[in-house]
Amino acid sequence: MSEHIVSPKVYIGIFLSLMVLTAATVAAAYVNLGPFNIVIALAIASLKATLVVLYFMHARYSPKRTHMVIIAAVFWLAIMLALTLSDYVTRDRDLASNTQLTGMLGS
Amino acid sequence: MHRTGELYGQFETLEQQKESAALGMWVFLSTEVLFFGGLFLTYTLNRHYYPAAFGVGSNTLDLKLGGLNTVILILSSLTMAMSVWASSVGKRKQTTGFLVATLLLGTAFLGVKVIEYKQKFDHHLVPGYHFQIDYRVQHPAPNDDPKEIEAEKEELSKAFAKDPDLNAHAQLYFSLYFGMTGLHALHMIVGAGMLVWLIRQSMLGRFTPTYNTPVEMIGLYWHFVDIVWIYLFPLLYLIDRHR
Amino acid sequence: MQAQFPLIPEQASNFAPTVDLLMLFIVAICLFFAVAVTAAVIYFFFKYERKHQTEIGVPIHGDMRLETAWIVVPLVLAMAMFAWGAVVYVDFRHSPRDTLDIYVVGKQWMWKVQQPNGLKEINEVHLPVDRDVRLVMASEDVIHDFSVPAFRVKMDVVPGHYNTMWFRPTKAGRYRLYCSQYCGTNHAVMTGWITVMEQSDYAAWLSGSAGTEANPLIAGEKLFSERACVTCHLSDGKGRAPSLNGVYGGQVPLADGRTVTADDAYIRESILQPAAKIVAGYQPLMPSFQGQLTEEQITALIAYIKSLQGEPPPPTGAGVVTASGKK
Amino acid sequence: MDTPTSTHSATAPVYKIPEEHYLNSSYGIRSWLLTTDHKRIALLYLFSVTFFFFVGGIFATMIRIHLMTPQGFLVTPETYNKLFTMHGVAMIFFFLIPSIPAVLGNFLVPLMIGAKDLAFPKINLLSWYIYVLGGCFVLYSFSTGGLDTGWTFYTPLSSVYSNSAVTPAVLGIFINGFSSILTGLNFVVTVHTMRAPGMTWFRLPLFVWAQYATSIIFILGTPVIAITLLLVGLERMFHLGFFNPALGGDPILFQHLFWFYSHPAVYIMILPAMGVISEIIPTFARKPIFGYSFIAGSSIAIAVIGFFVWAHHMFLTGESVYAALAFSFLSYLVAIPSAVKVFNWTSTLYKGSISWDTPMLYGLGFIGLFLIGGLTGLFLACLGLDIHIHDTYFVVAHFHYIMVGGAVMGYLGGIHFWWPKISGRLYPEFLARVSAIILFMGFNLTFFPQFILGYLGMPRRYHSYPPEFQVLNVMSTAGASILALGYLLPMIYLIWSLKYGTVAGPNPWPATGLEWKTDSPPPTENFLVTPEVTWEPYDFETRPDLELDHIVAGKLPAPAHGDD
Ligand code: HEA
Ligand code: HEA
Ligand code: HEC
Ligand code: CUA
Ligand SMILES: [Cu+2]
Repeated sequence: MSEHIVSPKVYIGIFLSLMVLTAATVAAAYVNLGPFNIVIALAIASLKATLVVLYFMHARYSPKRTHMVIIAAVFWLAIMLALTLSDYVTRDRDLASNTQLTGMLGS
Repeated sequence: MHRTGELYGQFETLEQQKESAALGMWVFLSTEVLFFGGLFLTYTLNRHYYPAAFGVGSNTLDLKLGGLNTVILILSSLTMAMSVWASSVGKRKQTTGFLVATLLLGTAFLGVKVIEYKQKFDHHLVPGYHFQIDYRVQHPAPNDDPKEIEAEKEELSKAFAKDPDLNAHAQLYFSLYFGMTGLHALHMIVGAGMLVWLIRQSMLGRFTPTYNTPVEMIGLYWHFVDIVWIYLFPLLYLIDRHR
Repeated sequence: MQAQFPLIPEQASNFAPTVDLLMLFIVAICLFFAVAVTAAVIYFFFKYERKHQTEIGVPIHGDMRLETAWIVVPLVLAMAMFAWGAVVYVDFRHSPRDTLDIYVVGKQWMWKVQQPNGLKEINEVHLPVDRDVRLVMASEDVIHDFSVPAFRVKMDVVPGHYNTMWFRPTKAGRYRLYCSQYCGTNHAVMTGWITVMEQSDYAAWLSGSAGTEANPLIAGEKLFSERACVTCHLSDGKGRAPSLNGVYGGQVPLADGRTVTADDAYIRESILQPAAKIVAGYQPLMPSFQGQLTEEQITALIAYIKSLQGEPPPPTGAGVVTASGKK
Repeated sequence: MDTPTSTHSATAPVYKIPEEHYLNSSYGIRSWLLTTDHKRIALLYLFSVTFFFFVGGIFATMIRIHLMTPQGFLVTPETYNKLFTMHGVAMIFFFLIPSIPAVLGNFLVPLMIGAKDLAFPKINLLSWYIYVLGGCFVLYSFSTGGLDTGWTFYTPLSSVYSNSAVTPAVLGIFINGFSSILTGLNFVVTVHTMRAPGMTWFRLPLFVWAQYATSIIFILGTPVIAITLLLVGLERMFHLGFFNPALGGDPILFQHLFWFYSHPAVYIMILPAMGVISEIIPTFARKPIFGYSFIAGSSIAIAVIGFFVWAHHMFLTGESVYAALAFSFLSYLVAIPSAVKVFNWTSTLYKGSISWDTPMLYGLGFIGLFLIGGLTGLFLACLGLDIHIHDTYFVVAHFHYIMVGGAVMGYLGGIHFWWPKISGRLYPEFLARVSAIILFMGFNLTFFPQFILGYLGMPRRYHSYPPEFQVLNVMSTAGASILALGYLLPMIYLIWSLKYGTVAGPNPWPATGLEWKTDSPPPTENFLVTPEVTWEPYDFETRPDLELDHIVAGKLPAPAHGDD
């Protein structure tokens, strides 16, 4: 596969970007952005992961077949998370603590 | 199947052998994605249910140690990548050197993890019958900073106000913390074992520019383990730092 | 009640005819495909049976039009089945306003039911006919499922969640209630009865007028089955609880090794605080009837139990604790 | 049905077993336990899955005997619960999931694509050892306290309340998962990189396509059940709360994770059987399969869409109404590729030259029973109807029709079809036909009454039932005893044929696949020279090597009636 040899310079460049992104993610965590904190954290993590996959793991220089495997893995993970959570976010609210029922529990 | 030199008998060419190994490794990693995926889903749902408990739990983690470990692990990915490079241009000594560096960094990561686990154990934050989220503020150690304890106390009482069942829910956080980092550490240990084998092979001069498949394959694995940590770090350590 | 070999259960709620019709619709579609394919296969088998050892079939590789047809036609029919099913389901999941709310708690292995006025029942539900009923359900331990085939309804009862379902009984009578979600050892006996009564009877029953009888023995016998004592205390000893035949006046060995004499006080305590003295070889399954029986009713029950003087059968029932180590 | 055209006519040439082949190339127990030959590993699997089939079958027999009377007269409730749980676990995880992939797939995938072995022979052997290790854990659980959670392991029953040996069982299934994953990985890589020259993707036998699709599920689904059951084990051992509501966990989450794997897993069980049928039908109809690319594509479509439908097992858990609508819709969608397959198989028979050999009888049985099983899946996928039939015997009948009527019939059909290749000898044809028919009858008698029971409302997993259900239950039990006979017969005559069967020769049927171009049994390295593929799949027309005289059925002088 990777007859392509990546030069150490690229590796060091990627390493430095990863360091910067790590610092960024910590810094962002200290700012209150409400629900966007998690979005930013995940976005930065995904960016980092992409860099690792493309360069450290040579995916950029790999055959299509490898790309398909990567896409499949991410896609299947997405199915699992998205469809499961789709159940939870569209649920009728539980009748929370229905006093009559909680009274019956354990009696 | 018999092996002739570097070529295993079921293959016709070295090229075919290398392609198969690479595809096999990627396919294996895709399995791993879903393996960790189950834990990530459990994490997501519970964090959605119990934000207060997850925030409190996350804030008990030591960000300095976590950050240090992130740096160590990314650095080890770099050295791993460098050893793949060195082996593919035939620099035998450097290959070995970078592999040894990777192994050392990996061990350092595990060492830091042990320190972190020990802390959690001392603070009764290991899930089980002794779990107690406010153990540390109830029983501060003599060298604890009283201000820090005060702040933590306040944070805890606010959280308890939001979530009366905080202890149970924080225990869920820690079950996931130990589950996810433990599984990750297990992968590191397996990786370290493979590195030891690689270092030996490399010292014996087994790898050449035409045949460095094992270095590449174990490299892929090592980077994958790094990626898992890249997600674990913000998800576990950085939930609620902006208090 | 019905024909000797019924193919469908009794229809006793608003959902029953709807679900049965839906069933027939799907049966029709499926029967069409099943018969068509099977007939074609069998026909081809005979018609094109090999006649020469070495002959080959006509090489036909495929046909786009046919492929399209047999993708599109089933797709359309499938969507029809989906849509109809969806309509019924959405109706079932959204209870109408102004329902009669009954509270149900599932617990290994019994149903505890509470009527709107606080009256409690076990493994029994009394309902008025032609009223929208909503069940609000919770579980104390594992997942159960409240299922009434004659109504064509069921819903899981999940610990940590509150599920509801609704229906409208349309026919007075007694119908079986099952636990449909596997919940451990006695899942199969976590059953009971739904009694659908005319509205006026139901009102009378609720206000308690149905419970009183002149003769305590007869009243006791009635209570014994109404309050579901019989579901556990089978007279042949095969139930989850000891048979009460011949218990009164005898010596009862207890789980903690003591023995007690079964007198009025003991029976009384067994009904009100069953956990106080556990009969040897049985699990503490019996619910407390404290607050659910009037003093009069307890006396009636004791009178009835006194009258059970048959030979006590050996305890072979489900409640018998067998050795099984927790792993 | 005694056609004059059966393959064993007196004029057939007399063959001899080759001097050296994979079975006699080396001897001794070590040469088997340390083998990396995919064909020997296939046989190792054959023995082990058969063992688990009999274990599961014995439990099934006890279930059926117990249910002859309403009170149940064989065992206590605890034991009954253990019986059906262990029956389900043994049959699903240790018999049906590995059956076709690990036995026939292992044996055939390299042969069919013209390779010397799988890409990773050592990993292949490792898979078998992992399977055995997992099996040992599960057998340990069965024999020390049993398992009474249902094969679905629903929490919190499994993680908190059950008193049986749950932990070793979930660990066993966890371990076994890696066996599946590695097998899938091996197949995917092999199909990608080991094909012989000329073996393009669209010349692959449909069985290989089916194995490929199955492998996708192995690889992307199995890890999820592994981690889920590991969590259940941890929850039990360390009193954690992932799925325990008393500690804040959510039991419904467990069901999502479980079915994310276990619904696709039902396609792991059926896809390979469909692959077998796609080989048998063109071979015994002697004509190319109708709509090759549709059958190949529908395998992939089933594997992919199969991952989108899992929550149809959860319609009545209080699942969100919107999610239920989506999952029901998608369940109907996944039925379409199965429909495509059924119609294409049927069309392949049209104007064929059909023989009534045993594998074809299984093929016929498969179509009929899978049809009923699949179509009743449409009842269950229907939201409104599932309210009534969920968790009743209707479900039990549905999945036995597909899994026993479909998948097991496919497996047996495949075993018969490739038996000459595996053993070098033919089985006794008459006995084989008889037992196929016994199986078919016994099967229907066992499971058809259960549809009615289910609609009448008999819940599943009941050790006792109301008396009005007795008649149908007795019918079912009677059927099961016929079924058991039907399984026993092949066991006997297949073993008998190992020694006394007629020598088959390389291509007895004849069939078009590459696996038939080498000796029976094949040599260890499969092909003495790497084959080159120049023909299209299932093409009987341009294959002089098959020694058919190319009379096209019905076109040339046929005795009695011709067609058209
Ligand atoms: C090999 C195993 C296998 C297979 C292939 C299937 C295939 C299908 N299954 Fe089944 N199923 C099980 C094994 C299997 N199932 C098991 C084990 C359970 C119970 C688990 C447990 O709880 O223990 C179960 C339970 C189950 C349920 C849950 C029931 C409940 O608990 O309430 C549902 C609901 O949707 C369902 C649906 C389907 C559907 C739609 C298909 C479809 O894929 C079927 C597609 C096939 C066809 C439709 C036939 C061919 C088509 C035609 C001839 C054309 C006509 C078609 C149309 C008009 C669309 N199955
Ligand atoms: C591959 C899967 C598979 C297979 C092949 C079978 C095969 C059979 N199953 Fe199974 N079954 C399941 C998968 C399978 N089952 C699952 C997943 C469940 C759900 C479990 C749960 O609820 O958790 C289930 C549940 C289940 C039930 C419902 C239990 C309940 O809900 O209470 C019943 C009841 O009849 C049953 C019967 C049978 C029978 C009679 C066979 C027969 O086909 C078996 C025939 C085989 C043999 C008999 C063995 C071979 C023959 C011999 C050894 C000859 C000698 C033997 C004798 C003379 C007796 N099964
Ligand atoms: C859910 C099952 C259940 C129900 C319903 C039930 N019981 Fe019991 N009962 C038990 C079990 C189990 C025991 C034995 C263990 C114990 O002593 O608590 C028992 C014990 C008893 C005893 C003592 C028996 C002896 O042999 O000494 C009496 C008396 C009794 N029950 C009466 C009743 C009456 C009256 C009712 C109805 C109003 C009733 N029970 C309903 C399960 C039940
Ligand atoms: Cu409760 Cu089954
Ligand atoms: Cu399914």
